[in-house]
This record gives sequence, structure tokens and C-alpha cells, in this order.
Amino acid sequence: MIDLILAKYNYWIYVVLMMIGFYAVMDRSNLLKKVMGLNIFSTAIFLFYISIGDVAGGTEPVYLHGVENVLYVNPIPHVLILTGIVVSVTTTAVALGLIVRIHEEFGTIEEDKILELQS
Amino acid sequence: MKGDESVIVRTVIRLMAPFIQIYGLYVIFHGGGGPGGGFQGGVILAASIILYVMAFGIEEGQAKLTEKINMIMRTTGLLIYSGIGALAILFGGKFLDYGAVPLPFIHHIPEVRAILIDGGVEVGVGITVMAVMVTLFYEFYPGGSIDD
Amino acid sequence: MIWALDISMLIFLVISAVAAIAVKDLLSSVIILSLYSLIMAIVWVELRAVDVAFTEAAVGAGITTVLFILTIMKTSGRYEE
Amino acid sequence: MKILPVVVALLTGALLIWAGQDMPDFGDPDAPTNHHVADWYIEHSEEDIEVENMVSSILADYRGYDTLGETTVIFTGGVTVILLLRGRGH
Repeated sequence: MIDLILAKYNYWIYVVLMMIGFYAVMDRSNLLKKVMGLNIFSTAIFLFYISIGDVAGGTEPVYLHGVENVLYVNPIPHVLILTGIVVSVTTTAVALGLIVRIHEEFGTIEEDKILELQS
Repeated sequence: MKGDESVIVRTVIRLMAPFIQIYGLYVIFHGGGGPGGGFQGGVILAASIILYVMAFGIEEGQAKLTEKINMIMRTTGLLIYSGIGALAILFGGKFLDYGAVPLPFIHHIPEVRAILIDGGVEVGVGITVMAVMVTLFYEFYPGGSIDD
Repeated sequence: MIWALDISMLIFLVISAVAAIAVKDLLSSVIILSLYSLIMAIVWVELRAVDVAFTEAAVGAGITTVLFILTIMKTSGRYEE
Repeated sequence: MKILPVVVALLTGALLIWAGQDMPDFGDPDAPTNHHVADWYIEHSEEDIEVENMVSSILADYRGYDTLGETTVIFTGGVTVILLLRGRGH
């Protein structure tokens, strides 16, 4: 049991972070808090991907000239996550723009008040 | 909204901004040899302009980088990237196949690809990212959303 | 990789994520979120993903924080109800 | 604090932990993800593209379409924010 926990500790931390972000997206009434939860959610998924590509005893994926038999970590998750961070920041910007528009329209950014105003 | 920071903040930012921009250019052009690349360098370049606007106000910032130039840069970067891709089709390769482009004086194909990555693609990504980040900042800044 | 540093950074990560969600003051919450991004960049240097760490430090702790603070200024609701 | 979101979040976490027990160990050099195409990239990217940073060469050359799409996403995000926030009230 303790071996299982220690051998994969990055995966458990990713599950905890994902639960925190998911809870914030579902339960918080403030729209800004929802966007923060979305950010935490996406970072947790990034942590999972980078943890998959890690190799114990490896080195950074930059070529070392004149050294034989170097063990490099897997560069493919890094590439995918680089794209993912860009998409994440663009999503955040569009969501914040929508929040500004909602505030102009309804005068509040609390979800339950907006639902009351709409009904 | 006018920036109302003290004279120390203004002087320090006026001194620091060129160095931040040179660092951003270094990150863009050094993307092949170490950590860095177009996206990170573009964000650093945008950060220098954001710092300038925060200290001097939106009018002075938009006098340095007007909305028209910003709009042109936003599209130019994407055009550079896809233009290099289309250039490869023009010389008989596939889309984004950099090895097909004949550069003058260079006949070693890996070197052609390295030069096009470092000098073309990364610069295009950097220009677009910088212009879009500055645009987002201008739009969200209070009183910065202008009609033209 | 120094595993003690790694584990302590991951614990800090969870603490700052909980704090960013739980704090009522939205401005403090944004600052804690930028701290979260910075710790995430350290974790990625630990996992030998230098490019990703660079991007996270530039974007997560820089641009995203600026956009959040400007949105709080525009919506003028500093406290959550 | 309502009870339903907590229950849903905990259930999702429990599901992920149950599924994660079958994953390869953290940092295992023999994990399947680290071998199929990653080895090929690590061996060949030095000869194919004379760029030291493998992440840079994969990002811009082997997977150039990805990066083109990423730049398009940034551009579209900027245009969307302009359409949302500029020129209202006319």
C-alpha cells in the first residue's frame, strides 16, 4: 500500500488538484472564481501529462554534444502541453471578456443573482 | 485613466523597458539552442509594453504602439508562418516542408530547416503573440477600449 | 530530481489551490493564483520540462494575473458574496 | 456549501485513483509512452534539423500543423475579445 502511494505520488497530487478545480467550477457562485477553478483544472491535467513523460535519471531534452549514451526525458508531452498552455490562456481571456459583458448587462457577476434577474 | 505613479517608478521603467525588449528578442532567436521560443519571447515583449502603460497611462502607451500598427502586426505574424508553409508548396514540396525551400548559398538541407525555424516561424509566432497580448491588455484596460 | 523538494512543492501547490478557491477577497485570490502558477513552474523545472516552466512563469504569473486584476477593476466587485 | 458538488467531485477523484493504480510507476524508463515514437524523435531530430532543443524542433517542424493551429487560436481569441468589448452602444 505504502509502496503504491510512493511510486506514483505525482498522479495522486494531480487527482487532488483536479478535484479542487472541479469543485470550484461546480459550487462557487462568483463567475471569476469559476474561471480560477477552470485554470486550476487545466493545470492539473498538464501536471498529469508532464508526469507521464518523466524518466528517472534522465536529462532535459536539449542535445549534449560529445557525450555518449545520454538518457533524455520524453519531449512529446512537453510539446503538447506548450500548445495546451496557449489555448488555456486564450480561453481565460475570452471568458473574462464575457464576464465584463455580463457585468455591463446585469450589474452583477454572481450566478444566482443573474438567474433571479432572468426569471 | 492617467497613470499617476511617482517619478522614481517612471524613470526606472523608462530605463528598464529597452532591456526587457532585448531579452524578449534574445528568447525568440535563441529558441533553437535552449529553452525559449516564439511564444515566450512574444509574451515578454508584450510585458514590457504592459509595464510602460501601467506607469505612463494609456494615451502615452498608444502613442508608442498605435492601434493601427498593432492590428497590422496581429495579422502579419500569422501570414509569415503560413506564407513560409506555402513557399514550400511553391518550390515543389508539401505544406510546411521547410527542406524544399532553396535558400541562396546554403545547400545543406538540415541547415535550411534550422534557419527557417529560427528566423521565420518563431518570429511569426512571436509577432502575433505580442500583438494579441497587447490587444487584450488595451481592451481590458479601463478607458482603453477605443472606437476608431 | 530532489524528491524532498518535489514533495514539499506539491504540498504547497495543493495548499495554494485550496486557498485561492476559499479566500473571499477576490484580489487576494488572484494573487494566490499567481503564486500557484509560480510554484507550478518550479515543479516543472523539477520534472525537467524547461520550456513548459518558462511558458508557465511568463503566462501564468504574468499575463493571466494582469487580465484578472483588470477584470476585477472593471466589474468593481472586490468581495465575493 | 451544498452537498451535491462535493459528492460529485469526490466520486470523480475516487474513480481516477482507482484507474490510476494500473498506470506505470512515476519516472519508469520502460513505460510504453516513452518508447513508441519518442525514441525516433530523440534519435533523428539532430540529423534532420540542426537544432539542439528537441522541443523546438518537434514543435516547429515535425508537428508544424499543431503550432500553426495554436497561432490561429491565439489570433481568434484576440479577435473575439475585440468583438466582445469594443464599439458598444452604437
